[in-house]
This record gives sequence, C-alpha cells and structure tokens, in this order.
Amino acid sequence: MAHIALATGFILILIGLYGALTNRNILRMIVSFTVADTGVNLVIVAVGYLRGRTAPILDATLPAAEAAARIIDPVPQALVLTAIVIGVGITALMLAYAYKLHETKGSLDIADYRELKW
Amino acid sequence: MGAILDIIGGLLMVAGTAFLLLGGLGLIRMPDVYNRIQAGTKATTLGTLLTLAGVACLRPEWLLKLLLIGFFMLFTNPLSSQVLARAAHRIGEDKAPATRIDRLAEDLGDKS
Amino acid sequence: MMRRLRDSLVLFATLLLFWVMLMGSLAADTLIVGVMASLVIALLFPDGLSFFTEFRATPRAFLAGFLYYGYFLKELVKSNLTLAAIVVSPSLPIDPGIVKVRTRLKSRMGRLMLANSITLTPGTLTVELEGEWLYVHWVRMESADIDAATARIVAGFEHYLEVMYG
Amino acid sequence: MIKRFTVLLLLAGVGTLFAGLLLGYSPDGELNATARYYADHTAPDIGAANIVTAIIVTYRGLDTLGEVTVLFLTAAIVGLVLARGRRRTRTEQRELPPSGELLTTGSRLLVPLILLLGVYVFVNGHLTPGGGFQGGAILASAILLMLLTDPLRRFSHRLISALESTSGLVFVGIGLLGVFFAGGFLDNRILPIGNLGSLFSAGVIPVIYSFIGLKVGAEFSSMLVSLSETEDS
Amino acid sequence: MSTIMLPMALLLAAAMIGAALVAIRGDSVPIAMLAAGLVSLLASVLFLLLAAPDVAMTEAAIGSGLTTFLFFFVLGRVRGDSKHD
Amino acid sequence: MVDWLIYLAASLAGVAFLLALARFIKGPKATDRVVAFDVLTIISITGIVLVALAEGRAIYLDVALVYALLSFLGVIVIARYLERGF
Repeated sequence: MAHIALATGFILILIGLYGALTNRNILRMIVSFTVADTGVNLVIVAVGYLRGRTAPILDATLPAAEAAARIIDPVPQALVLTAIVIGVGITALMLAYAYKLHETKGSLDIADYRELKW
Repeated sequence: MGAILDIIGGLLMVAGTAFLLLGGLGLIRMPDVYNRIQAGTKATTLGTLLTLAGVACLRPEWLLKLLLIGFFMLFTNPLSSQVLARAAHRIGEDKAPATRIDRLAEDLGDKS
Repeated sequence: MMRRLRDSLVLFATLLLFWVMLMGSLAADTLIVGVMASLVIALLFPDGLSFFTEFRATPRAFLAGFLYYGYFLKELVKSNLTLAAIVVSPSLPIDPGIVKVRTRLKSRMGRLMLANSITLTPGTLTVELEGEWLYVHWVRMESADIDAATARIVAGFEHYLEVMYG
Repeated sequence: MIKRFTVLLLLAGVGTLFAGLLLGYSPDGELNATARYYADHTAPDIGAANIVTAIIVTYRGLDTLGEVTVLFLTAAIVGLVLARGRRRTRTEQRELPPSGELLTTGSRLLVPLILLLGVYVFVNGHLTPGGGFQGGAILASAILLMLLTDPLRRFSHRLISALESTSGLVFVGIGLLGVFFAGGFLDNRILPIGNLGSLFSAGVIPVIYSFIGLKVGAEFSSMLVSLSETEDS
Repeated sequence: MSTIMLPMALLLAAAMIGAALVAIRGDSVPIAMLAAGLVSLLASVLFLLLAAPDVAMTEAAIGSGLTTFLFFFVLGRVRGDSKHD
Repeated sequence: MVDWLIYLAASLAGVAFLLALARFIKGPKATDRVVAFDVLTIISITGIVLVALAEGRAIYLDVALVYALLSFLGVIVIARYLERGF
C-alpha cells in the first residue's frame, strides 16, 4: 500500500510540475501547483505508513498499553497537517496576486507580463 | 441471532452498491444533463442509504453516527441536484432531442 | 415576537439533539458543552430554521409524519426500481419533459420537504420553485397537463405534508 | 520548442530521481525512536487520545503558534491586496441572479447544523480525528454557504477581526500560563489531565484547540469575505 | 476483510492520476479547478486508507474544500476575460 | 459468508466508481462533469464507510460526515458559479 501511495504521489508531483511549467494561463499554473502540493503530502504520509497497523488515535478498540505495537508513525501526519494549512494560505496569496494582476492589465496570460524579463 | 443480522446487513450492502452501479450506468447511458442528474445522483443516494443501513446491521454500536450521515445526505443531495439542474437550465444546457415540452422555458420566455 | 422566540427555542432543541447524536453520549460534560454551543448558535442565527420549526406538534401531525416517511420510502424504492429498469433496458425508453405543477403548501419547511421529496424519487426532479408553481423535469412524462401532472407527482406527498406543516 | 525540450528534460531528471527513491524504499517494521516515545508517553503524560493532536498542540505547540501566525499574515495580506478595489453596492448588482427559494430555505436549515458540526470537530480534537484547523475550515464553509445564498450579504469586518485577535491573544495567554503553572510554554497540564477518552480531559488541549478553531475560522472567513466583496471586472 | 483495501487504493490512484491529467489539460479553467478539487477529495480517501484520518479530514475540509472555493471566487471575479483557454 | 457479501459490495461500488470516472473524463460539457463529480464523491462516502468497516474503527465515520458536507458545498459553489450567482 505504501508503494502505491508513494508512486501516486510522485506521479502527481511530476504532472503538477509539467502543468506549472507549460501552461500559460496564471490560474492554470496555480491549479497545477495545488496538484503537486497534494502529491507531496501523499508522499510524506506514505513514508509514515506501516503495514497492518492502525491510526494513532486511542479508543476502546486500541488501549494505551498496546499503542506502541499497533499504531503507525504519527510524526509525518502532524507535519502534513501543517503543510496542508500553509498550502491553502499560499494558494490564497497567489490567487489574490493573480486577481490584482488581472485588474491592472486585464490579462491572465503569463506572456503579457514581460517587465521582469531580460 | 447475530449471524442472521450479519447476513441481512451484507445483503443490504450488496443491494445498495447495486444501486450505485445502476447510478453509474445511468450516468453513462443517459442522453442529456437533466437525465444524468436523475439517474446519477438519485440512485446513488438510495444506494448509499442502503449501504449505511447494512453497515448499521453489521455494527449496531455505530447506529447513531450512521443515522446522522444518512440524514445529512437525505437533505444535502436533493438540494445540490436541484441547484445544479437550475443552473444547467439557466445557462441553456442542451436538452435531449426527445424532450417534448419545456414549460419553464416557455414561462421565462413570456416574462422577458 | 412570541413566534421568533418559539423558533429560536425549537432551533436550540434541534441543535442539542444533533449534538447528542454526534457525541453518542449523555454524560454531564458533553451536555454542558452542547448546551453552550447550541445556545450561542441559536442566538447568533435568529433566522435559522430547523427541521421542526413550523411543525404543528399535534398528534395528527405526528401520525402524518410517520405515514409520510413510510410513503416516502415506498415511493423511493419503487421509483428507483422503475428507473433501474429504464437504465438497464437496451432501447433506453425515455420520454423527458419539464412540466409545471401546482402546490398548496405555504410554510417554508413544508415546501422544501416537498421539493426534496420530489427530487429524491427518481424520475422527477424539481428544477425551479416559484410562488405556487413547481417546474419538474420528468424522465417518462405521462401528462403535460397541469392538473393531471399535479395529481400524479405532488398530491401524494402534499397530502401528508399539509397536515404536518400547513 | 527549446522550452518544451528543457521542461521534458527536467521532468525526466526528477522522474529518475523519484523512481530511484521508490525502488529503494523499504518500509520499516517497527516505529522509530521518536514515534515510539510519542506512542508511549502521550497517554500518561498528556492524556490525549489522539496522538497527532498531542504532537501538534503540546509537543510542537510553538510550531502551531507559528502556523497560525502565517495564516493570519496571509489573511491580512489578501485583505490588503484586495482592499483597493471599489466595493460592490446593492444597486449596481441587480443583475445577479437570485439564489431561489429552495437554496435560501435549505441554507437557513443547514447553516446552524454546519456550525455545530464545526464546533464538534474542534472541541473533540483530542479524542477523534479533527481539531482546530479542520473545525475552523468548517465554520468558514458555513459562512461560504451564506455568501452563496445571498451574495450581497455583508459581514462585519470589525466583528471578524475582533474574534480573530481575541482568540489569538487567549491562545498565547494560555501558553504563558503554562510557563507559570506547569512545565513550560504551552504545557497542557494547567488543568487536571482527567480520564483518557472523556471530553474534559487532556488538560487544556480542548480549550486551546477551540480558540485555534475560532481563530482559523475567522481568518478563512475574512479571506472569503474580502474576495467576495471585490468588484466584478 | 482488509484485503479490499489494496484494490481500493489502486482504483483511487488511477482515478487521481486521471483527474490530475484533466486538471492540467482540461478544456477550460473551471473544469481544471473542478478536477483539482476532485484530486484532493480522492486523496483524502487515500489518506484514510493509509490510516491517517486526521490528515484525511484536513485534506477534505481545507485542501479540497476551501482551496476550490477560493479558486471559484477568483474565477468569478476575472470572468469575461476572453483569454481563458 | 458475510465477508464474501462485503467483497461483492465493494467490487460493485468499484465498477460504479469507474463508470462515473469515465463520465468525468469524457465530459463533454461542464455540467456533465459536475454531475460526475457529485456521483464520484457520493460513491467515495460508501468507500469511506467500507474502510471504517474493514479497519473496525468508528472514528473514521467523522471523516465521512465532513466529506458529505464538502461534496455538497462543492457542487453548490460550481452551480452558482455557472449561473453567475456570485
């Protein structure tokens, strides 16, 4: 299972990277970025997965004494939780800038923005 | 007793997922978007409800949570398909050639 | 004034019920938090509706409620089977159309429930609700006439909902 | 053409790297030392049933403070970037199609339930999956449903930012209380740990997570509200 | 009974890759955004299969939900631009 | 016996998922894809419940609740966008 998730994550990163590099529309570049973001999260969670174990939440079916033998690694999950929240923050920022760019120049095509090109 | 309940639960789940399959089939076969909404979202709602009922038979202690999910879906799914159908009608989505009458378009035409 | 107070109280009670179902326990600590949360939300949203807001709360209405659910489930299964037969048959025997039907219901919850019920029974799909008119997409149209279509689609549900919500 | 070739070359390189990683990956059979420490010590020391929550709120609480700060900055910048545009007024938006009676009634029915679901998710952060961030996002979804039903509805920016800053201050204040009454900043043992699995347990974690939830909800709502108030171009 | 999880993961992986391809090469920008939202929603089921319910809930509520909503809000604002390809 | 019924149910749901996915990829219109999105998410809720059943953990059901909410809101957002409602 971990291998499937790892492979999917890697493929998603590659697809997102390809989309971000080849699309000319700024909004589509941001969409590709979020696809790659999902892929990275998937890879990190997959690394923490251990075969045949269960979620790190104790309840009636998982007493505290057995926890160490039956749970998967909780640290990558905590990391990814943070990564997702920060990811949406970054996306919101990029979208706000895209809106502002559209407002000033009326276009979302990256080829129309040549001020920083040399 | 428990074994009988288990079998009933399993059969309910199979019936529910069969409705899911019919929904998917309808989604592929139907000719226009309104008929696809009809076949797709409604059959799958009943399918999910039956599956939840089946799981409730297998695990009676989860009943409250499953009831809540079912209740929630019973209210949200028709609402979303109505809003979607209305949006499709407003943007003038094509209707299948077999469609005989469209009273809504007629009435909207009268007003404008 | 009284009416709004009553609406808020009903909303509070429904939210508390929802909370107890979510938590699945009646312990003192969950009830304290639940009462606090439900109270704050009910006060913040005086225009919030709940499932029972315009419910009439007479014995007859409760009876109608039970019968309504029985009828609804029967219709749900029956019409799903009909639609299944349509989808499976190779010739795809559909005859769609958008018809106009009339409803007598006045209360908001009753109208919402009516539209939802019509939508959930496959074969019919509410497209628009405006005043007393409902526009319904019908997969296998039996009649384009307003009264005949009303009798066929609306009357069954309306019969019970009228007693429940008015 | 050259650009496309460069892109494909880059992708091939990264892909080879990933393929090497994938083929060389062999899952561990046992938890590593850090994870084992968390697994063994969370229940007796912290009292939280959800180990991920214990890591986020207590063991690595300072990181969460930073995360919330980043989110706050994002919301502030989004508001600042979008603030310059002309606000929409009621008269010039007549042409917006109304949402219809069904969606209005449905959202008035569902919004209180969604808000209560959000509260459930963040109050139970130490027992079930979920927590402040998810609960806050669900609260913001309820605000979004109201915006969708009535696009011209106005929310008070002052109320949102007041809620946001109060929750932030309480969060930091509880953290500082930990320095005085317990082992350090954001230590949860100000309140008794309680029984594992009951709602009032894990010390101060539910309180902290509730305030994080309110703060995150206010931040996401302010992003959505400032986006919805900008002018159509 | 846990043998159903492996085929489920394969199915989800295939669906995610298909949706991701739609996301970067779809006919229009709204479709691309919808497909990206679908990738995130399916990823949250895959997270659940990887025994990470916390992450699954975060991905559903934040990664998929809020991100998609923000996208559509911005797209609604820049509508009328003829350069949507 | 029950296990076999559950396997059968899971495979039926899987086929339904594939059919809806085909409609999502094929299109042809935006509204068709939105319907397919709705159906895919509803089937995924069944998937989540099946995972909870296979793992035997009741806490996974909370995720299904949040998922149902988010799929509903997603469809509403897109529908309102299509009819230019915000």
